[in-house]
Amino acid sequence: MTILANPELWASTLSMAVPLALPAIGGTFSERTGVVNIAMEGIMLIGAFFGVAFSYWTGNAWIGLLMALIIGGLVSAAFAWGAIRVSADQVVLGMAVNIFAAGLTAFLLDTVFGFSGTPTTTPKLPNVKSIPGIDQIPFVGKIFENQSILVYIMILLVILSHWFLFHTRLGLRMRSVGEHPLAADTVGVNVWRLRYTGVIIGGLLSALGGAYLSIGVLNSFSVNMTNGRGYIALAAMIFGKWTPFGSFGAALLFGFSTALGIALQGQGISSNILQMIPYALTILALAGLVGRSNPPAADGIPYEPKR
Amino acid sequence: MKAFRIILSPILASLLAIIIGGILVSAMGYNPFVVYGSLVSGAFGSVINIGNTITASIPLILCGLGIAIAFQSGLFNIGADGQYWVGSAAAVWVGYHFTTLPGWLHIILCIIVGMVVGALWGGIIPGLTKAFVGSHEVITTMMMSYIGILLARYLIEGGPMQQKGYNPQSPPIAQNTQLPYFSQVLQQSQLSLVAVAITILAAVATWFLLYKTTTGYQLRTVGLSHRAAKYAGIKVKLFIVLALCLSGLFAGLAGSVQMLGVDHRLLDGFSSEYGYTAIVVALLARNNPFGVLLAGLFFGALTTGGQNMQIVSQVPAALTDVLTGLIIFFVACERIIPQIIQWYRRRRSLRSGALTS
Amino acid sequence: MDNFLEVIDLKKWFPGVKANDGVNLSVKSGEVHAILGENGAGKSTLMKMIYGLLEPTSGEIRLAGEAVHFRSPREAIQAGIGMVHQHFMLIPALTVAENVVLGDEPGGVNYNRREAVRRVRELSERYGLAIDPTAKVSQLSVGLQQRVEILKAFYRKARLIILDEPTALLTPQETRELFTIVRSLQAEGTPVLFISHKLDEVKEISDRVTVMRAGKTVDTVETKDATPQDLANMMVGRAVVLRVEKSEARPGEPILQVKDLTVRDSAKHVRVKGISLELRRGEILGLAGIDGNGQFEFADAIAGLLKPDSGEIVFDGKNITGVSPAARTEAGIAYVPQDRQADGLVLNFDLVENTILRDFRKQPYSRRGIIQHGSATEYTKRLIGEFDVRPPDPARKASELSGGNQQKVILAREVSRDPLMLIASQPTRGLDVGAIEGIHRQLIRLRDEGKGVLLVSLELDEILSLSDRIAVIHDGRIIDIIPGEQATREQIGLLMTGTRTHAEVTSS
Amino acid sequence: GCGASTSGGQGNAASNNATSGTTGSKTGNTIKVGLVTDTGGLNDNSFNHLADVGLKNAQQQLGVTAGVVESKSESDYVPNLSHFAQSGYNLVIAVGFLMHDAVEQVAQQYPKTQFLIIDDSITDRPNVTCAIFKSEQAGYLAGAMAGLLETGKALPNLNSKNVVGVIGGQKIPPVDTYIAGFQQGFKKEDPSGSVLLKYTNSFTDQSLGSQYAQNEMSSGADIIFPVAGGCGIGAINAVKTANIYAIGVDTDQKYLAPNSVITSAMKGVDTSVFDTIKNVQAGTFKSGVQTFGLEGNGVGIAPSMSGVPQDVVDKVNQLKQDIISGKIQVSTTVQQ
Ligand SMILES: Nc1ncnc2c1ncn2[C@@H]1O[C@H](COP(=O)(O)OP(=O)(O)OP(=O)(O)O)[C@@H](O)[C@H]1O
Ligand SMILES: Nc1ncnc2c1ncn2[C@@H]1O[C@H](COP(=O)(O)OP(=O)(O)OP(=O)(O)O)[C@@H](O)[C@H]1O
Ligand SMILES: [Mg+2]
Ligand SMILES: [Mg+2]
Repeated sequence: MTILANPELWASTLSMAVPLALPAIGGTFSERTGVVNIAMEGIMLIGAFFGVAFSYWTGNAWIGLLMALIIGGLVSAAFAWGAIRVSADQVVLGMAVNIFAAGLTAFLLDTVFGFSGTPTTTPKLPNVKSIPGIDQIPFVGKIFENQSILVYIMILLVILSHWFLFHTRLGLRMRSVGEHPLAADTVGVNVWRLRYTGVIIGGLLSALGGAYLSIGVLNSFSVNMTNGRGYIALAAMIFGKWTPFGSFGAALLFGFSTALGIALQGQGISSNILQMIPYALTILALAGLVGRSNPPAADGIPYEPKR
Repeated sequence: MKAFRIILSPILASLLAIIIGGILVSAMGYNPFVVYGSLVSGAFGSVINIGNTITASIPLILCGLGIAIAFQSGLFNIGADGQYWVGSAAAVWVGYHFTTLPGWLHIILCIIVGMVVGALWGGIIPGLTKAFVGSHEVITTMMMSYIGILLARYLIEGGPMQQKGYNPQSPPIAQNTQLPYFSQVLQQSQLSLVAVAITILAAVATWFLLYKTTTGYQLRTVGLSHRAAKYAGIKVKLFIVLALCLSGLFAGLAGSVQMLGVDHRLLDGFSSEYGYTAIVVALLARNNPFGVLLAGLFFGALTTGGQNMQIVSQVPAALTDVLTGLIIFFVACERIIPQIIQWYRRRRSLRSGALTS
Repeated sequence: MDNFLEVIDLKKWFPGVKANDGVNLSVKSGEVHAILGENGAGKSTLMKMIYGLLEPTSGEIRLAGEAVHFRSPREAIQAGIGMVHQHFMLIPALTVAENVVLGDEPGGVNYNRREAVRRVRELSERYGLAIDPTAKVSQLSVGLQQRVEILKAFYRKARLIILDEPTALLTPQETRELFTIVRSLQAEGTPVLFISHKLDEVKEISDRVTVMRAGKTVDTVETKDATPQDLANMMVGRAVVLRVEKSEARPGEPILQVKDLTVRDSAKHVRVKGISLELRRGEILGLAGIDGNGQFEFADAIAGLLKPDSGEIVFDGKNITGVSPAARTEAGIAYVPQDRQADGLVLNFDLVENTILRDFRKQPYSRRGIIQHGSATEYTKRLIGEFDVRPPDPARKASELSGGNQQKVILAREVSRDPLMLIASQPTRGLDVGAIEGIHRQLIRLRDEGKGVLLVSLELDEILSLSDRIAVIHDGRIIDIIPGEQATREQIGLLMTGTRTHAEVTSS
Repeated sequence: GCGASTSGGQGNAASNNATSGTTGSKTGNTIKVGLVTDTGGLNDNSFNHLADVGLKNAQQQLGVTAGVVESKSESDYVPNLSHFAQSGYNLVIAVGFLMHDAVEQVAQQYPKTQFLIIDDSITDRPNVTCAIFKSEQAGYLAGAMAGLLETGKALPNLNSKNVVGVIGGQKIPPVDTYIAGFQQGFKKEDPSGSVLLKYTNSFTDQSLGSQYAQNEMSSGADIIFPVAGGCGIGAINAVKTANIYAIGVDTDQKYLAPNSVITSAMKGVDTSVFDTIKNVQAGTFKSGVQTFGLEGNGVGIAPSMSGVPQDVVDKVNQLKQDIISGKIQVSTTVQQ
């Protein structure tokens, strides 16, 4: 109970949810248009690396962030080309991107910056010390104290993504393309263009999630620093039933249970056992509360009408 | 055209990847011929290297077969890693107990226990929750995989399987449960013909199961349409559980064979990522069991060749990943080759058409 | 500029199939032009080329005198073409309104949901196709889905409307409404291409008819100059029997007894509300009703695909209420499900695998758990021959067959299983007259062999011409059961709306 | 850092522990040395990296030919070791105890090749030498310094809770020896203080390391000792942001946060590699276990941050002498 009363636990929950929620929502965009996206892990790494690299080179973390988005977007465009234009197997392509990105970022880190990585003087994105109003609320104020600005951007993006997918014309068309591309095509919707859009938005959000790790929380990169978050994000996306709010909720659950696992350590129980908590809790929540989650009907199926 | 698609275009696609990779590698200041030469010679350059390639491909093939069965049944088993490791742990545990058993019986027992534990790990929770609650198997198999790896790690980091002493590792399995190598050369590449036989047998068995038995027919029907399966009188839930069990069974088999044939004990490391690579193996093979053999060998060759590439041409390990990623990307995109050819033909015929008219 | 649409020597070749092989067609402004042809004759293929969904192999399409080369439906839509697709192009996860307005939604960046609903409601009222714009399409019966598909085509003002079998799932009343719309379009000068297998509909609505056979246009005639028999003969290329000949029924012992059956559908709505019914050996019992009144759930429950809430099903003297679908199949129940693509076939399986779908456990298709591919292929070839499945290739995937031929495969499988009873839901939906003739003959043959046949159909004519007795279902209840030969169209039609006639009609 | 002072004097440690004679190796400048990392890879910010540093130094200063391969999985160890042996490398270096079995096997197959294994002991092969580090001694000094600073409140921003935090990468000997020593040293100087101990089970996840640090800080820890490779870098980053203190590991990590890293517990993997290469080159390769401790600077702590009071430094130096002289024995067992 004292553990739960510690605001640090909740601050940690929020902070750890960011690099899961962003790629999970990114994946939601991609899969809502019908492209299975397992490349989140790789694109996060790309975002993380180029974010911090450009932050160092330009001395401005915001430019770093921008470059992370641009390069992450380019890589996801390549993925999209393979998945949409060539109708290649989307899972294989995604794994290819992951392997490629892991190699590329490690290679560049070692050759450009050396094994000790980017210098410690590299700028990071600012933290928001406190939000007037919120900082007055006793417990909650502590949670939001000194979080990265990307935490707030994420919250904004969750809402924006929901609005975009479910309340705009483009969102409606994107969803239709992921459900039944032929039907969408027969009413004049440009299936390929929307799929490109979905995948690239997905790439941007994944890259943003990666950049959060390297220039949001820290100001450095280490090889494989995403540590499987892209895959967890995939799970969070499914857990959240392919919706932004759902993905965010699942990311919070993961963040919370990871934080709980950390907090419970040091009392004689093996860390290996305690680190099972997030995974076990997810299965329990999935089986007990969430139940069936059905993907968009055309998810993963290339659209190639024989004309 | 069909034969062309199946054989030639992946080769051409790999070539394309190799050319692009070569340009990249030269841009980084390495000699692409040396780099690729070392990749190929590392994978196939000597009997030992070929042995290494096969050794590296065996766990990928076995996991890949399991994943292919799941895919054919309409399920995505993303957690073969965990199934592999719990299967490994179980096989090793049996391997250093029951030492009074005759060697061959002990080996069979290890393998069976490894398979059963893998099957239960992959099948019970993911299978039952999928069948009865509809929980998505990508999440449950992934979560169970993480739990399985943590469990295996716990077992040797202070848990009941840790060998007395300094290092976190299990005791070695009994001498006579180690799969025999038969020859010096094979030993150097840690390649047991028994493991090879098991792998080939597993591929044949998978093919037979999927395409020749009513069980396989039912699995595939469930994979293509739950409604039609129900109409056909197939117990859909049962076959969902069965498919995930079978999938885990093969991952457990992979772990057992690896432990008995190569590792001989549970070591701290757990970094193999067989699960993810095997997904690519299964999909590149279009979930065809014999295709899985080939794709597995392809990845085995990339692994051993990649290691050799580092040694011979001094390319950093990370660059081998870059090349591997490129090659997989283009092999996946092999369909672009006939498209390019077609486009070229059409352009040419258009041009000649324009000339004649 | 008399001909609004002209098709000149159009060809479309698929690998191994010449779906269109020299099609010529001209459609005048303001005319309703019907296309007739057997299943697989190439009608839909032709329409898809006009709509930009398929690109012709060769030949020309002219619209208002100008040659057009549509590379996508988007371009066809821009050129003013609207189409009702034979296989619905609906998105089940979206609402009716979303489906209708998709591609031309009201609103700016925002999707204006309220306006969309308003427009669709107005449209459905104007055309007399009542529908709830806020309902999810996945929850609609196929009949209602057909209305949505039609509304979609009329949502955008089109210069040419293509209707590919729009009436296959409509009630007679709805067909009336549709024809009213078609006439008003005609009055505005909009040409309509109309495809149907129902000759009386073609007679009623069209000005001219073009008949297709095996990918070629055979002839174009003025509708008023041709009798239905003429048209049928033209399309099949031989004389067709339009009326079903059948002998006197000799009903025997009951084969199926249903008592107080209550069934919910998969969305948990109660659809069957306490039905009791008896089917005898050697009779065809027709179950007539408007779509959505529980007839298909009733059939599913007998076949074991839906678990009844309460009630009892006795088959061949044994209580099978709790028995698995497999055991029911084993006991001799054959079933032609309503949704052939979702239930009846595995589209990605070849014809051999589809033929053994229900009997793969049995010899000679399998032995001790091993599939006997040889004898299965043998058997499939035989059925393909007997039921005239085209193309006659057992290795072809079911998805590559035309809808009519898919249906033939299912019927062939179910009828040839030598069942004690056949439940046939919509067995001739979308079939051409020749094929219908064949299937009706099979149903009568089964009956004459002493089997029980439960015919569930939305086609009143089919029910009337085949049934020995007719049960009318309304709102999950049997309103009445009347002998087949005494029944009239009007009487059944009235009963179907839930209006019980007076005591003069005695239930048997 | 430690890597710079490559000419460490382990001479006596090495000769003390030599159990068998030299095997016939070519002397001269032309020797070839192969390095096989464990699955952590060269950028583990820990011993793989340090071994590589030692090899690079030898390459420059001794002119040896060097080859490096990073192992992708456990199954790569044997092929990689064999590959160097087979291609006529004179010395093959295996980094990490995980390669124990692999070295045993390959060393037997290639008796003419010499092997060095880091962090493990293999005593029954005439062509294998092992480098074992008494990291617990370095950990002890670091812990003692932390304890002294806590009791004396000798640095700004130290709170009154007397809590320090340790973050382990994984429960394995190379990590736990540091931690065991740290706990003993801290308890010696601050018996009433407490040491938090958590494991991240990752050596790469910087952001996770940062979260662990946050968590320990929220429990009052104001000196954090991460023993977690790259993951620990994240912890130091968090410590820096919070304006409190950290102790580096393996190498002098002061460069990460000059105002926060009090000192670093170091391990001379680079030195041991360099010296072994030198021995092989000189034809004086010794098989058996070589132990590297405080004596001879096989392990040690880095010069402390400015601001640490001289008396603390002196006290720590005294403890160092006590350990070298055997007055203090440091255990390798972690207290949970
Ligand atoms: N077979 C294909 N697979 C994937 N992408 C395609 C394919 N064909 C075209 N595209 C891409 O899709 C996008 C749109 O193509 P298309 O030509 O259908 O639209 P368009 O001409 O831009 O029409 P409009 O402007 O009306 O939307 C282009 O970027 C094109 O490169
Ligand atoms: N995409 C396709 N690939 C291969 N063959 C096809 C394809 N589409 C249609 N066909 C074949 O072309 C022929 C014509 O099919 P089409 O759907 O045009 O027939 P139809 O006249 O509309 O029949 P129905 O009355 O059953 O709807 C059939 O033999 C069909 O199997
Ligand atoms: Mg048609
Ligand atoms: Mg058709």
